[in-house]
Amino acid sequence: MTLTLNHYLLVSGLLFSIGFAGVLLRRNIIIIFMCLELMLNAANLSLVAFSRFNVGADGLPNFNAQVLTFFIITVAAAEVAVGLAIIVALYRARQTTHVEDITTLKF
Amino acid sequence: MNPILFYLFSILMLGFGIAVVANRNPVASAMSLVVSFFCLAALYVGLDAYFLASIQVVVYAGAVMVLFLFIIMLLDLKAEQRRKFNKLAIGGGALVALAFAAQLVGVLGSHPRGDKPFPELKLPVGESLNDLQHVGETLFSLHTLPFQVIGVLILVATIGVIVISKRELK
Amino acid sequence: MTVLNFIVLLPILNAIAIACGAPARKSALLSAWTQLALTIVAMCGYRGGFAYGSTWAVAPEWGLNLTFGADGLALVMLLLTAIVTVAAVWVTPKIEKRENLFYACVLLISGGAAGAFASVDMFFFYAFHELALIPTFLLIGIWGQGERQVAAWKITIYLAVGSMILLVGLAKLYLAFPEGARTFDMIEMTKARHLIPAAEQGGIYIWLLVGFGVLISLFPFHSWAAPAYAAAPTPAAMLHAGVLKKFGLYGLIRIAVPLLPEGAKVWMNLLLVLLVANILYIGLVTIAQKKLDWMLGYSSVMHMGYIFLGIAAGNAIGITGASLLMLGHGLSIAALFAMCGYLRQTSPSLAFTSLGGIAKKAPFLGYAFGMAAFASIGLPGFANFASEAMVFFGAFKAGPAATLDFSSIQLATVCGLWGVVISAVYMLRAYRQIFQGEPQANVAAFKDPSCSIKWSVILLLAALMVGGLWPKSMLNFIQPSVEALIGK
Amino acid sequence: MNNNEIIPWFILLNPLITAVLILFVFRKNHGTAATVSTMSAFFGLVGSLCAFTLAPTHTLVLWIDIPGLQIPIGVQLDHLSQVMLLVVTGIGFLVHLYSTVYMEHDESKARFFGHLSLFMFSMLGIVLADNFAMMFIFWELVGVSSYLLIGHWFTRDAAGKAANKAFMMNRIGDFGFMLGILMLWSTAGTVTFKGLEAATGTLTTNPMFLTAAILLVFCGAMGKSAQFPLHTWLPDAMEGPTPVSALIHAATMVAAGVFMLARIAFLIGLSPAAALIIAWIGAITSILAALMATQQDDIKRILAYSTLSQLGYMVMAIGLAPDPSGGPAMFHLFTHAFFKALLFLGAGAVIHALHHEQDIWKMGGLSKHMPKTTVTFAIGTAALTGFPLLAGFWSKDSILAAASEKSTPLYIIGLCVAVLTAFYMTRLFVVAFLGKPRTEAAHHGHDCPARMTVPLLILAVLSVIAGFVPEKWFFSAHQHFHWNIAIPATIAFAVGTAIAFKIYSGKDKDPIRVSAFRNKFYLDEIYGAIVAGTQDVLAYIANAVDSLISGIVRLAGMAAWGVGFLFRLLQFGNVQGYSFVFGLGVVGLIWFVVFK
Repeated sequence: MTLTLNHYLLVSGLLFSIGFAGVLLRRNIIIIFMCLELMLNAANLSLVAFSRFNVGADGLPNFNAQVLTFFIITVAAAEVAVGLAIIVALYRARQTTHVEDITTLKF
Repeated sequence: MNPILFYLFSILMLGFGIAVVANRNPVASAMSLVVSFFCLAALYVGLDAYFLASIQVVVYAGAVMVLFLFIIMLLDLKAEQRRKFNKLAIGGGALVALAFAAQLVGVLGSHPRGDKPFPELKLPVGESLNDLQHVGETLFSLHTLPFQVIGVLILVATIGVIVISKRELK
Repeated sequence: MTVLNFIVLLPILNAIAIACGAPARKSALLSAWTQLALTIVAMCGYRGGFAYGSTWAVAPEWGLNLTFGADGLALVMLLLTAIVTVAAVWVTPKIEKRENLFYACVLLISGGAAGAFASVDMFFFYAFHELALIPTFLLIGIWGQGERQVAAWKITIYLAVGSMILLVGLAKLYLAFPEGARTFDMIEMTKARHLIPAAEQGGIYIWLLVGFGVLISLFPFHSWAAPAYAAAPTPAAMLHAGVLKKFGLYGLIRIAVPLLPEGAKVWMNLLLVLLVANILYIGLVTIAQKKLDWMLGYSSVMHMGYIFLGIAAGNAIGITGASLLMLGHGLSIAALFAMCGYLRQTSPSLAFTSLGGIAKKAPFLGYAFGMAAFASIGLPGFANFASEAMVFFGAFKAGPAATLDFSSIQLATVCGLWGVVISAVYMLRAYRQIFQGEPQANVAAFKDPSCSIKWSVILLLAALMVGGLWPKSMLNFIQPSVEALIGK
Repeated sequence: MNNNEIIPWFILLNPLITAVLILFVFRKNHGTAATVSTMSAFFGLVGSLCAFTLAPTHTLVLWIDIPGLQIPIGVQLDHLSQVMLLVVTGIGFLVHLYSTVYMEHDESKARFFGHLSLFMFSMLGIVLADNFAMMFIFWELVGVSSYLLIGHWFTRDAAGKAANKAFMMNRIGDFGFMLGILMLWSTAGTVTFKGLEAATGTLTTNPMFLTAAILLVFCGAMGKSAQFPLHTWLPDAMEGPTPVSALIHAATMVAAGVFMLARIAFLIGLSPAAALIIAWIGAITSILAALMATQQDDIKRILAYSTLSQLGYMVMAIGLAPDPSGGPAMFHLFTHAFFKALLFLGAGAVIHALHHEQDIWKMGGLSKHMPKTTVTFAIGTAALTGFPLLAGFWSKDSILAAASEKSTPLYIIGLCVAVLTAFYMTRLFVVAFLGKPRTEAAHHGHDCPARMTVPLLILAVLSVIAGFVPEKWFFSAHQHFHWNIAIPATIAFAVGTAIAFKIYSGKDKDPIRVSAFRNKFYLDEIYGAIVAGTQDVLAYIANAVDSLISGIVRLAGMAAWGVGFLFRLLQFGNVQGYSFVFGLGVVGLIWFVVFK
């Protein structure tokens, strides 16, 4: 049996679902943050798969997608830094990392 | 790529992904995440994206994970106390995630265009794929402006992090 | 740059300077007096038609130009703006909080109103009015008294909705012209008025009528007026009731009357019903008021009915009278609000029952208030009488002659005449209760106002008397413009 | 401009300048104000005397001049206005002179004289007006000056109320007046009297319309000349200072309605129906007022009701004989002005001497202490009641002659009024001046200084001789002396006087009490009820409806707030909850897009 694009997309989708389930189920904000990273990486995986799938006339993968992935990784790194800083600040203010305890958005 | 390797790394990746969600201890979650990312890097290799695979290892498995661990240590987070489950919330969350996955399967199952093997790369004889060069060329020729913007973004993020952290030190 | 540009820009620039920290009261007074002087210069140099034109292209691809220009009618309105601005700045008492911002807002209202009156471009005509509305809301909300927040919200929501409806109407009007003939230039529009299909006019007119109507407090969109004027600080009440409210009427005369004559016919009976309600019904509501500021607020709503009557008449006499009445009403209500503001400063309550015998303590105030009250109920000698008479003459002439079978506008005229009786009832009752009788205990320490209030009231009354004793001085400006507008 | 044109303008503007001067310059300078005002009134009188000799002129400037509407301010000096000028300035001067004493110690004397000059200006404007619009302008201005003068002592509540009432009643009349002007103008296309005279052809095309227009214009006269049912303000107006009552509310302003009717007599002549209604309204006013006068105790009020009654007479005369030269109405106006001013000034002298005592039952025996006043008052009474050969006798006869020609019922009413007039005036004279003093104050009565007595004497002389003016002053046709009118009129006078003597001489209190007369037929109460029942209730209802409209508007605001409240419930604050909803939305969206 050969590998098709759908295999990769399925894996990517499952990883996304796992990440989304984590976001919905876990209460610890750091773990929620990790799950967000999982979701981002799932998207990256599908992008790379598409890159490999769409071989151009020159016989090479479509590197635009890889550049996009590169950007996503970069932004994700920055996001992690800012996000973790916010979490630290939040922890200092509230002494908790539990989202259930952080409900100031309520009216 | 060898399908066996693909299945191996995929299952490992998904398994450790589930471990990230399921572990009570944040440190264990973080370590599972590292493994998951390593497997993902392996999948990238299988897709002939060597540069991205190495970036994945360096940035995610390296820098990001260190940050996570550092913060977990800094905040001295213990394993979660067994709190009272809100069964409705858990059930609902799982249901949505499952529904999402099911929809995915449905979409892929009815998508014949993707149900084809990956085409072969046409490379000059005796050369391997120099993807680093191609990514670099694409990045600096076609996407220069976004690249610059990303640079600014990182700068802003750096400043922002300092500001957020500093304020608390007052 | 023409003198007209200075008239518009001066208060706006001055407002910015004051907001940035220039000495508030002094620069505001200087600006107001200069504005008045420039307006008088402009009027002296006026030789007919649209004068002092100037244009800056803002967005040529959309045909949007910042065009200024003034005909006689606009000049008279600018004169009203300038006089009321001087008086409003002059009567302003000591402001405790954020004085600079207060004066900046006052000048912005003046600048916005002047800009609206001097604009030839329909877009900026609208935009300048909005520019003047915002500081009005701020003045009521920040420096007002009583239920200022409620009143500020009420007027904001009302006028914003009115402006939106008006915007829709103006857009429809713009689109009613065939492609190629579309323009924002109101002079060009007037020239090309025959291009608007007669069948569409009714649909546009009602939007304009309701939109402008909300701004003018046409019944039943009037309930913002009295609470807002009661809550507003004195200069804001003077400027809004005296000047800014006239924008809607000016707009009707400038846009709806010349461009949509067929539309006016379609909605004539509705307009007549509403304006009679403005006169009779609001008149009765005014009689029922128990406080001076509310009564003045309602009376200003009521007098809008007469101006509408003149506009509804649609002939040169009625519209000329309506225009002159805009001047007269603006000056008289500004004078009344100025004195009401002084009474509020010095007496704990404005309820009629808690005041009495003030004329004994403050003879000047008794005289001046009496004159302003007489002016507002249309006594000869003041501009209001001359103009109301013209409105009645014009409206009555709009119907058939030599028959007792009155047409609807003639019946409306009869109702309007009865309104004159009603206005005498509430004005004289208020005057008697506040100023006549033995001085009550709580006005024992009452004194005549300071020079600045005295002279600003004198300025307003003098202008009223010039317009009343020698109406030709104003009619020479208004009448040719009106003739040009309605196309004789 | 030649003399002919300057003099009327001088007469008109002279008091205006005086008023402005006094009110703005001599505000605090009481003595100067009085002198300036009196001098100006004197110049006015001189001017009027000059004007009387001039040929009729007519000059104008356009006040409003736009296509379709020309309103001139013009002076029309003709026979009618020449005579009226004499009355106004003559009595005006005497009252000014009298006031310098009467108001000597008033603390706002300057204001009083300023307003008095303002009144002179307004009144002269009416007299000289050449068109309806100008007449309306000055009509309103006399209303204002009357308001100011009635309310001169505004710290008294009653004065303020009376001033208000006078103004309001006039406003109601003016509502009709203005409407009538509009109707005439819209048909004839002009407001000038000459223009209307030229346009009679157009006006008579629709007789109903013309009648309605005339009656509406007459509404103005009903207000100003206090005709039933708008008469109730005049007795209350007696709250003003007595010279004001003499000048404004007896001799001149209240006669303006009659003057205006005389001005448009050519129109009234075109509509017999309107003339008849006017005559009847005059007659009704006349008899009602005379009945009310019989039971009043306040000396000024008796005179006020008598004025009402006599004004009714004049209006009746206009209806009966609309003569462009004035006719019997203007004749009676002329004579009445003198003797009624005399009576009021005499009453003022009494009030002044008795320190503001106005109740006739607290007087008595004044003839001993105040001989000059008593004699002049007696002459005035005699002239009013129609004592043969005095002024009132002639003018009343001319009215009764006109009535006997046109309508028997009106003639009978006229005779009844003559009897009643003699009755109540004799009652007043007997109770106040004869008999014994009933109070302390009445013991110490004394004649007033010369500046007050001289006007009385002059007016007394005029009251005697005013009936002998040349016939052509008032009548376009030759008048015959009718014995068959003069004899019944004299009998009426004699009967009224005799009955009053019989009943009242030597009495200390009123032997007759007719509460309907005493309470003015309860008209004030009825009007009060009507005002309270209609205007105030309507105002109350309108105010309630207005709150309802505000409420509906507020309801819209409430609705927005309610919707906001509902949506606010969705903000439960749990991040995961939000993401759950978000995920649900995505799933739903995918389902909708892909699988549906």
